[in-house]
Amino acid sequence: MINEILVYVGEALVLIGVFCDIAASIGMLRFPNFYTRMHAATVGTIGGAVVPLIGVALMALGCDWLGTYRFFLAGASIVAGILIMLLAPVGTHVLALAAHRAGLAPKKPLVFDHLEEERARRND
Amino acid sequence: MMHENLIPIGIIPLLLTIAAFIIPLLSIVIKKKLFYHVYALIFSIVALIYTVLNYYIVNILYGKPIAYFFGGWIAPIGIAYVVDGLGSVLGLLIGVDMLFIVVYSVWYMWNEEGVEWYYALLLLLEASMIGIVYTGDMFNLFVMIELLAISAYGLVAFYRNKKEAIEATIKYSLIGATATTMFFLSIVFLYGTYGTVNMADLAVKARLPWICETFNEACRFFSAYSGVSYGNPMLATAIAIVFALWAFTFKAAIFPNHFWLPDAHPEAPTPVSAALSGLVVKMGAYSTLRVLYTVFGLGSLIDIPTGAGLSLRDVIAYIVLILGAVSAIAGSLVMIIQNDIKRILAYSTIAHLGLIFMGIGAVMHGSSKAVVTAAVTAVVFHIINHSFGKTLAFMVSGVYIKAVGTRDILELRGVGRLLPVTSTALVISLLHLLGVPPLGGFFSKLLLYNALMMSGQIIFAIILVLSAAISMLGYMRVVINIIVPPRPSKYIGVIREHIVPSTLFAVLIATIIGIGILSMVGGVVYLESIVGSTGWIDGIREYINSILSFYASVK
Amino acid sequence: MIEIFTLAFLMLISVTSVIAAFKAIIEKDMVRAIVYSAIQSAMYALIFYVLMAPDIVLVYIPVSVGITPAILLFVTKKTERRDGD
Amino acid sequence: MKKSEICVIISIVIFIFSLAYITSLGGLGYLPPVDVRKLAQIYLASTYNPYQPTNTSSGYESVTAIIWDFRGLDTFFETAVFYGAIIASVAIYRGVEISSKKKSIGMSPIAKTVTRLSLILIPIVAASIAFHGHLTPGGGFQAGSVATVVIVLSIMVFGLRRLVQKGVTKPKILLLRSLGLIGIGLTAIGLVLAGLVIGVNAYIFQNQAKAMAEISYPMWIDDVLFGGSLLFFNIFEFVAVMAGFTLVLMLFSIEEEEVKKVIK
Amino acid sequence: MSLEQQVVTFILYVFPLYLFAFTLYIIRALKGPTIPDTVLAIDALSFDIAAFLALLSIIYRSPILIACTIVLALWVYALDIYVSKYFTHKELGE
Amino acid sequence: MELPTLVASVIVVSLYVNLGIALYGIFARPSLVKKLLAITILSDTANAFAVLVGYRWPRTGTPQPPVLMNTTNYNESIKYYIEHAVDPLPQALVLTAIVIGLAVTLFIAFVIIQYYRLYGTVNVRKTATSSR
Amino acid sequence: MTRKTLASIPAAILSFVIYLFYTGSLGLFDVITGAIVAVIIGLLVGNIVVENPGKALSIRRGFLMLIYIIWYFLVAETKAHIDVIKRALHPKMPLNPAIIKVPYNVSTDYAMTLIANSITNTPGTVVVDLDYENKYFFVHWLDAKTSDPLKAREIISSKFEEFAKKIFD
Repeated sequence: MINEILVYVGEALVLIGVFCDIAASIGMLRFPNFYTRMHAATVGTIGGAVVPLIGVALMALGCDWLGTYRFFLAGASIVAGILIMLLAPVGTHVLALAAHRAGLAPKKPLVFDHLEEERARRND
Repeated sequence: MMHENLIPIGIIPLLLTIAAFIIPLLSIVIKKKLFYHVYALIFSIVALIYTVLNYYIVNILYGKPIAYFFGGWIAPIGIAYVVDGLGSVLGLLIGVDMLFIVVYSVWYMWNEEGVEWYYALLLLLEASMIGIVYTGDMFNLFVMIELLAISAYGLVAFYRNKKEAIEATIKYSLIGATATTMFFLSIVFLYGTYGTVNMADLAVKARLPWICETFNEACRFFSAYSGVSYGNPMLATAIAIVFALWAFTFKAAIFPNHFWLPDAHPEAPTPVSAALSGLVVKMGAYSTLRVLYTVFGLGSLIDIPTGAGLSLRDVIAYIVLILGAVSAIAGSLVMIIQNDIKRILAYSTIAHLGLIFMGIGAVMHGSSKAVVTAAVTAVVFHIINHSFGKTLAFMVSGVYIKAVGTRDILELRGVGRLLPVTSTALVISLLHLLGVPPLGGFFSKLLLYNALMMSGQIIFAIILVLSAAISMLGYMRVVINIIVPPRPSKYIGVIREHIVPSTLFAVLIATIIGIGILSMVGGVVYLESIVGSTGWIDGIREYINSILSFYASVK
Repeated sequence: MIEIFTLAFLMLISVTSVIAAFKAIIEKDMVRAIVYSAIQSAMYALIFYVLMAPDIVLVYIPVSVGITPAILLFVTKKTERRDGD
Repeated sequence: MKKSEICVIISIVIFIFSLAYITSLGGLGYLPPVDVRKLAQIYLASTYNPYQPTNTSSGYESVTAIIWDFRGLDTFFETAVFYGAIIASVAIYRGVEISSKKKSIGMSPIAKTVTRLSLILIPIVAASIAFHGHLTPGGGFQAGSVATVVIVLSIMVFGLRRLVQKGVTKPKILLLRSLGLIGIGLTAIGLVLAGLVIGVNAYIFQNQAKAMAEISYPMWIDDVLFGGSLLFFNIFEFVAVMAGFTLVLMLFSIEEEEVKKVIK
Repeated sequence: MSLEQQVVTFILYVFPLYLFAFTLYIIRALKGPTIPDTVLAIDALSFDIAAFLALLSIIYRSPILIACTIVLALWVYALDIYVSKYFTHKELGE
Repeated sequence: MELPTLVASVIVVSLYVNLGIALYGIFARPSLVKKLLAITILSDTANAFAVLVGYRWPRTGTPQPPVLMNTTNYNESIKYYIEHAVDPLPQALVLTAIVIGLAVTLFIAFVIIQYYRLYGTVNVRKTATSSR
Repeated sequence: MTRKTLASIPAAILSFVIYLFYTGSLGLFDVITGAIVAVIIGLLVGNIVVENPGKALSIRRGFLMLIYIIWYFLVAETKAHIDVIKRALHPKMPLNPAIIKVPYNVSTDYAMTLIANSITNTPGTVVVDLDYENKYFFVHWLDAKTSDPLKAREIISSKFEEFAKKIFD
């Protein structure tokens, strides 16, 4: 019984993940510039990777035909999820920082930009 | 068979590598340069002792090829070092020559910065070369070739502030990496079809089903471990040999892949030039010999003649012959117009490697035992002769360079008169390389000529003579420029002979003359008795048997 | 069923690896080329995964996705960015 | 497009097509086969075989077993190749010192904090891969290269000089590297040395007892699969690889000004 | 239907959806147009592939394959760091 | 064509194309860094080839990685293992080859930096024309 | 010395737990190797990672962290995800992006990082840059409802800040 519950919860999480994934990939394609695409990528990493990894961990705990190594599967997935949750935002942040500082990506459309103003003020 | 006897065979490349591993540890503790000179000297002497011991074990104690199994695993499962006459002779050559080179380095690199790294790389170089000639495993050969390559690159780039040295390293390493990758692909093809990477096993598999009739034991033994062939072995062998030859000809600087050598050899520190020209390029020749004679030699499936009368191996042999001939002619022609003394010697190396490859290509389908024996003996003998001769020549050039500070022979005019011992060594080494009768070089060229004539390649035999004749002009120019003119006044009293290189030259001259004398009194016959059977069926049989006998002793 | 999907996955990643390798070689901007080669390496890692070689994936991803681009970026930073004619 | 370039392209196309033709004719056999090659079957069967103690390598992992037991020599010299590359690079950079006087710039504080946290997480993953090299995929080299992430991140995020101030200096790394390599070497000839002492025959790179050499590294320690020499090899290789990568990356990230004081 | 079959069927239904998402990511990664775009797409792609590989290891019944995912996630993060450091600093080792 | 063969041929074709691309990069591109990148692609391709050679498709079920996972009933599990695991030897060879390739790449990278310090460019065409 | 040893304790415990978790087994081998690894890592990086050993060992803070994670996943993330997905799939794609200055008021690095990562991890807001001295985040906001930093702080990060203060300060 406990196996079934674990598997069903896991599957639900994986389903959420797939949905987020597809939405994120569509967003990646449709959004107009790098800065807006970052938000889509966040959907892809948190909703599309961390949530299904936890789901997989739960599923694996329920799949007793996988043998004792299923605990390894579960543990490693959760550690991977934690790592992604820790590292992915930093990756996005440093990329955005680099793109903004070096002017790598077009900023339009952008309503206002406090960072640019701040930088201009500091250079004066 | 007592197995503890065999540890010397397996341990020597390992020992040298571990010796190189320890150097960084020592470099933190000990800053004195003297220590590293002594350290390298000790380990090259140890290596020499072990190579002599191995020569003794293989040729005198047992008189047949000896296999050492790492980890105690039987050959196709584990890696085996199979040392036959050829391997032991070349191993001995490496041991002796590297000792000379290390002694010379002690003098030449006495005050150089970073000498500990230099010796670490030199020890790795020696380990890799001994590993190449001893190994009985295709993939291990690849690893050792890579080790050889990386230490050679590092040594060529040792003078990091010289533009030419870095450019030479770039040329050498970029294409070298491509070539060795191709060799790896060739091993993949071999494994894909034969299901093994062991040389003896490949040799058996390549001779199926013919070998099962004559040597059923080996056939059964190896098919128990690695099955029979998968797929189409003929095509796979062809493509694998093409790839492998690309790598080997690159290492040996044969014609289409020769471009790196005239840059790399002169730009390295002189002892390294001696090692590169004397030994490293020979590893390409040795590997070609091993692959084309022992593994895919006569009687193998690529030796079966097709409709046109030529077998696939004949085509490859012809290609090797032609490439060798082109290298021999081109190397000696370009040598004439050079002014840089080390460049002249480098081009001479290309020419000599061409000769060696012509000897390798002399054996065709249907060659008799006499031809095979003559060819192999000639090739090995020429490798030995050229190795000593070129080592001596480079060492001599190093003395000139250190004395005057230039490599241009026009600026070295007359310097030779100030250094009598060195100049004697130069003349003798050049005569040896040229092949003047009482010296060893003559006999090996004669043997090569003989082998080519015996196998019916008259044109190539003529090319051999032609190449020697052309290269005479180049050697003459060196002698005329350095020794004949009057002594330059500004150097009188400034440059003097140094005791270390002079002694070394005396020893090397003695070696060269000794080889000449020995070959007159039966040395050639002795060499033939040791290496001659490589490539002929009894030699291959003994090579394979070395693995089987272990099996029998375990049972 | 699983075989067909595996095949589709493989096709996707091999085509991507080819395109990425092509772009990495053609591209004149070295930084871009390095990023494309990282894509190509990641795709190879997935091929290794599907070919059931976890050991190789474990060593290949660090080496080819991690260290090689790092080294190439170091080299590019210290030399020049454009691969011009 | 230059003429030479077109020549190159044409020759490459011909080369590739001939290669593909040969493969399609069965140059590699039928791909993929139903059964693995005979040799592979032997490897698979003797990786873990408690019933034949003289014919087994002591681990569940066939690849690690091949790397460090069946074909240990290859891996040893592969380590030597890596060592050679590092030594050659150190030889090019001989005399270059990293000054720790100036302050390093580093990246954004967020990245710094998270990297500090990952200093705990990543070494654990690496250590787990190394210690379980004979049980699960992975081994010394894999673990070492995973641990290199920490080094790369630290160099990039904190700056090289910060690392040097914290005590990660070139001599220390060389020492670590050397110790790892010597460990590998000693493990390789360990049984030979032990055999010399006891008076028993042993092979280089021997792991478990063989027919003529009844001496072996421990396979089991009280019901736990210990892995014999595989475990030692993995740990030493882990240390050696990590130190090697650290050294190389440190050399790479020395600033040009510092280098140009010595070189050229 | 046993639990095992049910899990396998579920993963098989999810599989094409993942492939679809990957295709879109890959298009973005190869199209660019700027370098951060490509890197960001690789980022998202790799993290998603990490989750996907975890699923694959269930369906291939080899739980040990999971070790790969963590490594993938780690190194792709390192790639971000390199690229951004390349663009924001004068030297990579500062 | 059977499905497993199709899988193999898809990979083989892409690998061959990549091999050609890498060779083109090595021989035709002027920048040394680009050549180095092409070499890494080349060696990666060769490695992928080796792994493909070791792949197999068992009669039943899916192939397994060469790691013994189940030892409860030794005879049965080892039989299953031999029947399903892929070939470990090419993987071991590839592992060695990857490390070797990386070592060579590292060294060449150092030499390229040194080349730039001495020549001021990494474009071989430029240095070739300037020296003549 | 004592501070360093103290700092290594929480690091070692954390390492040990994660090691066992990652290995997924409680065998003797894993426990022994885990202990060795934990001690080594704790001694090596303990004083770098842990700023204040007392705080790191506090159970109350750990409990708060757990609550925060649950709340964050169930409420903040879900809302943000739905919002961004809606925008991505909407045919007209309504976007109103801006980079806005958001002040924060916590003292430790860990708290700051927690806020920044929380902001970035919720789709719709990404921290582009930060002013470390004056304590400002510059946040790229997909749907800029206001241009006033204080109001933006109210909408974006005030809740995260509360928790961050409790957990790390």
